[in-house]
Amino acid sequence: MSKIITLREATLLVRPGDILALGGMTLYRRPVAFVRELLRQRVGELTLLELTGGFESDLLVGAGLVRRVRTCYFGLETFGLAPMFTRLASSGGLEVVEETEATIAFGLRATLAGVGFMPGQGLLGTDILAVRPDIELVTCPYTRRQLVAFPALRPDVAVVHCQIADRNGNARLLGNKAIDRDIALTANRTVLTAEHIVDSPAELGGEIDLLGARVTAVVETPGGAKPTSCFPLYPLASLEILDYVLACQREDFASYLERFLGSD
Amino acid sequence: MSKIITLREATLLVRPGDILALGGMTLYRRPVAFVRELLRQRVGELTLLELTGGFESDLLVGAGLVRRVRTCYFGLETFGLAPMFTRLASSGGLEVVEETEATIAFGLRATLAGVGFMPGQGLLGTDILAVRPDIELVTCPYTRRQLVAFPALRPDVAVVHCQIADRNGNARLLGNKAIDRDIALTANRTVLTAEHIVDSPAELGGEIDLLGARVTAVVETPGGAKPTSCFPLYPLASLEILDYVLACQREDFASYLERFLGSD
Amino acid sequence: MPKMTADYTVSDLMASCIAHQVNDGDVVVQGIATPLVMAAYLLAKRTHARNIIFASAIGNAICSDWAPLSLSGIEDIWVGKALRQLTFPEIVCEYLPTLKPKEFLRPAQIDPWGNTNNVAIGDYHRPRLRLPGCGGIADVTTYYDELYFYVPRHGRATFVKGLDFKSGLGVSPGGPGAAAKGRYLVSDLGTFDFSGGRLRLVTYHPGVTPESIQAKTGFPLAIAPDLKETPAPTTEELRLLRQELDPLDIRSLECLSGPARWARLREIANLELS
Amino acid sequence: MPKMTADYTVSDLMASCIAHQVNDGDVVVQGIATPLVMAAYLLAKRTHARNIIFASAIGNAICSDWAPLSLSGIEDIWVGKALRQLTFPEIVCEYLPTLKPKEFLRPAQIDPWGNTNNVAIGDYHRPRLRLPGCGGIADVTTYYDELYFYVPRHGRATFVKGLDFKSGLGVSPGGPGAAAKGRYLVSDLGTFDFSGGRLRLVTYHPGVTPESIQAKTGFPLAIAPDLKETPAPTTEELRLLRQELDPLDIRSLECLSGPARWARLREIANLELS
Repeated sequence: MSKIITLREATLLVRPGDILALGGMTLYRRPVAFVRELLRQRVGELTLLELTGGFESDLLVGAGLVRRVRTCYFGLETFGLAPMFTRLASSGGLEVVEETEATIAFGLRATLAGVGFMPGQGLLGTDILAVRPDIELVTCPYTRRQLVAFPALRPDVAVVHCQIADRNGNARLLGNKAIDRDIALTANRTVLTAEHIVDSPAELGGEIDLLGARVTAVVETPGGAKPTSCFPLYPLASLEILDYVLACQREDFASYLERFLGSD
Repeated sequence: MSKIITLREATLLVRPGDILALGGMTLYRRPVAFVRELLRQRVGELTLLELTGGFESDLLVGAGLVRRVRTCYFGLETFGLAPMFTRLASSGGLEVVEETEATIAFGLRATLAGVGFMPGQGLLGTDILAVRPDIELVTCPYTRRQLVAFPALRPDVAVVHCQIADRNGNARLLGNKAIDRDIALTANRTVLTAEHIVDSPAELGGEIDLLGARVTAVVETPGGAKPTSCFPLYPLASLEILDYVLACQREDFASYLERFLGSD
Repeated sequence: MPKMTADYTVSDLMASCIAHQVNDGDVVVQGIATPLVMAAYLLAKRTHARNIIFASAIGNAICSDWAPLSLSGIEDIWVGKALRQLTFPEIVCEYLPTLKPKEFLRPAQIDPWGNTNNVAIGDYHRPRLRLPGCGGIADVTTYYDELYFYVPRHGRATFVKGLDFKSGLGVSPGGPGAAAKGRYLVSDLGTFDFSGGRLRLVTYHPGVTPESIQAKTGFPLAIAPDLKETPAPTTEELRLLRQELDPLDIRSLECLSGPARWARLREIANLELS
Repeated sequence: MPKMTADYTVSDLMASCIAHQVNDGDVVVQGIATPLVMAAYLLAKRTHARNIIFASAIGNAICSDWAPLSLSGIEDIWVGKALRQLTFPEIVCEYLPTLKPKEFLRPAQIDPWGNTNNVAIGDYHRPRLRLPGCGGIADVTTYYDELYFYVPRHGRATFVKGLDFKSGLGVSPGGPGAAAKGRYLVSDLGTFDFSGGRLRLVTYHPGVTPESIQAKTGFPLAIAPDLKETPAPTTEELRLLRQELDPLDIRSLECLSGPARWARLREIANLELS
C-alpha cells in the first residue's frame, strides 16, 4: 500500500483550528519543508503541540498562524530566545498552555492506554498548577498520596520528519526520538516527511520507530529538515539560525519569512 | 567497574521470602542455570513474579520453594500444562495471585514512575477483581469513567539471562524483551546471567536493553538458558521439555529434579 | 474430531475459516500456544491479505514478513523477522489499546454470550483443574471492538451454560464489555456468529450435522436461517499450508489431546532436530 | 563577569567547580542549552569520574562515551555515542523517577530557598519577558533527592527575594519538595550551599569579594564560617578543557550576553564550517 503524496496534498490534512503536533526537538529533525508549505497555504488558528518549540515553530507563530502553544520549552537553545514566540507571548498575542515534560509525556501515554489521565510525580508546590486550572489531582488509593492526574493529550495531526521510510509509512528515526512515536500513534492523522523513501520495510536497514499502520501519508522531502539538523545526514545550520534571530532583532521578520517562503 | 561474581555468590542475593522476578518468557531465555543453583541452595518461601511462568518456574514450584506465584500465564505452551504448578495450584498447595498482562505491565510502570498505581483499561466486569480484593478502582477526574488502579509492583530481586553483557551490567536482549528491562530497573537487586561477557559497552555490538547502573551482579553462564531457548544462539530443546512433562506424568518429579541438579 | 469427507484435516478447514476472517491491512495478534491461528494468519498473508501486520505475544514484536511454523524455533519468525521488537509493557500499555488489533482467543469455557474462562475449572479457590491463566484476555476483552474465538475440540466441557470463572468479557449488554462484539467463532464442528448477542450456528463442517453440534454444546444453540455447510479449503490453500507455511503440520496439535498429542509432539521435535 | 586574576576564564572555573560535584558512577543529566554543564561533565569523566553515565535531553539517550563539544554537531556525542536512544516519554515517565540522576539547572530567577523560575518575568499573564519554559524542572524538583544549580551571570535579576513565578521547587520545608535538598550552586562569582535551608556563600572566586557578591544578590546571603577562595582549576583540567573537550570554547557562551554573544556564536559557527 503506497501512501506517497505531495507536500501540497499533505498540508491539506491540516485544517484551521487543528492541534498540530510537530516531531523532533527545537532545532533537530524538524519538519521544516512541511511547515514552509503550511505557511504558504496559511492554515491558521492552530494549536501547536511540541516537546520543545524551535525554529519552524517560531515562523508559524510569527506568521500569525498559531493561536495557542503547548510545549514545555520554546526557544532556540544556545541561540537564545525564540524571537517571535517571546514577543507575542509577552504581549498577550499568543495563548501559552504551560506544559512540562511530564504533562506532555504522561498526557500522550494516557491516550495510548485509552484512559483519561496518568498519575505522576511533579508540579505539586509549583505555580504551574495555578495557571493550569484544567489539571486535577488524584489520590492514590493505596498510599493516599496526592498525585497530579496528567490529562490525556491527543493531536489532530502529527507531522514527523524522518531519515528513511517505506511507502507504507514504516520509518526509522536516527537522531533523537523525542515524542514522535507517541504523537504518530495517537494523532487522528499522521504525516511523515522523509529524506528517502524505499519500497519495503526490509530496505529500511534496521528496526522501525514508526509503524505504517498508523501513518496516513508519506512525502519525500530530501533536505526537509534544513536549516535544522537531520542526524547523521546533515548538521544544524547554525549560521542560518543566527541570521533568523538577527533579522528579527532588526524587526525584519516579514522579509525573512518572504525569503524563506521563496526558497525550497 | 566489574560486577562479575560466581553463580553461587549471585544466588546469595536471593533471600527466603523474597519476591523473585525471572526474566524471559515461558520457554524462552529463562535464567535456568541460576534457578538450578537456587534449587541446590534451597532458598524458599519465594514469591515468583513473572510475565509467564514456564519450565524452570515449574521446577521451583515442584521443589516446594515457592509460596506464591504472580503471573498471567503458567504453563508450557504447546507442551501443555505446567505439571507441578497445575497440581499444587489445584490442590491448594500454592497461592496464586491472579495477574493479567495489564496488572504486571502497569504495576511495573507505576513503580518506574514513582507512584502507587497506574490507571488502565481491563478487568472490569470479569471475576478477576473478585479474587484480587487488593485491587482498587479509581475515577478519572476528567471523564468520570471508572478505571482499574493497577497497584505498583516491585521485585526484591530480578534475575535476567541475556546473550551479551559487559562487566558493568550493560546488556543486550536479542530475543523477546518481555518485562526484563522493567524488572531490572525496579528491583532492589538485579542479577544478570550472560552467555558472554565483554569488557566495555562498545563491544556489545548494538544498543543496550539493560542499564548497568541498575545491575548488582553479572555472572557468565554459557548455555545458561537451556533447555529453554536463547535466540539466536540455541533453540528450545523440545525433547527435554517433553521428557520433563512425561516424567511428571509418571509421578517422577523427584528423580527428574535430582537428574537436573546433577547436570550443569 | 469429526471425520472429514474430503482430502483435508479439520485443522486445515479451521485455518482456512480463520484466514477468511482476516482482512487486508489488519493488525492481527497471535497469543500464546496458538499454532493453528498462526498457520491461518500466514495463509491470509499469502492469499488475500498481503499487507497484514503480525503482533506476537511470544516474540514481543511487530512483523510483516513471515517464516514457516516451528515448534523449537518459534522465535525464527517472531524475532528473526521483526519490524521492531517491543517491551511487553509497551505492547500492553500502548500498542494494544491504540491499535485494537484482531485476535483469536481459545477459551477453556465459553458461555452463550461469549464470556470466557481460562483460569480454573470448578471452585476458584480449590479448583478441579487450575488452568494456566488468562494472559491478557481479561484486559483486552474490555476494550477490543471485535472478538474472535476458536475451539479446536468442541464439547460440552467448553460450551457451558454458566462459567466457573469469568476471565474474558463477551457481548453481555450492560456490562463494560457491551460494546465488544464477539462476532465469530470457529470450532472443529462449525462456524458461529453472535447475532442477537448469543452464539448462533452459521455453518456446519462437512460430515457434521447441526444436531450433533447441538448435542456437543451445553446450551441451546441459535441457528442462522441460511444455515449451510462450511466451504472446503481451496486446493491452493491446502498447498500453501502443507508445502510452505506449516509442512510439519504443527497446526494440528491443537486438535489432538492425550497420548496422541504427546506422540505427535515427539515426532515433530525429532523431525526438527534432523 | 568578574576579572580573572589567573590564566583561566570564569567558565573554566565554573566547569571545574561543577565537575568536582560529580562522583564516579553518577548518572548525570544535561538539560537544554547548557554547554557549560556538558564541558564540566566531560571534565569529570576525563579526570576522577570515569564511570559516569550521561543522560541527555537533546539526544534522548544514555551515553558512556563522549565527543568534544560542538554547536552545529551537538548530536555527534548524544546520538552518535549512545548506549541506547530512548523515547522522551521513557525518559520522563520511567528513567528519571527511577534513577533520580544528578542535574545542574540554570534558573532565570532563584530565591533564598532554591525555588526557581524559568517561565516568565513579571506578571504571568502579561509578562515583561516570557521565558522559554521550565522543561521538566517543575517535575523533577518534586522528587530529585539532590538539586544543583548554576548561574553564569550572577546578578540581582537572578537572585531575588521573591519569584515572579515558581516553576521549580527548592528546599522550602513543609511543601512536597521538602525532601529535595538544593545542596550546591555555582555562579560566576562564587559557590554556595543551602545549609540551614538557605543559600549560603561557601567560596568566592579569585578577584571577587564577598561584599561584591552580596551587592549583586537580591537578598541577604548567609556566609559559611570557613569562607574561602574558590580553588583554581588545575593545569590538567585547563589542558583537557581547551585541547580535548571544548577547543572552540563553546562553554563560555553561557557567560556572554548581547552583541558579544552573537559575535562569538557566529565565530564558532564559521569555525565549525571550515
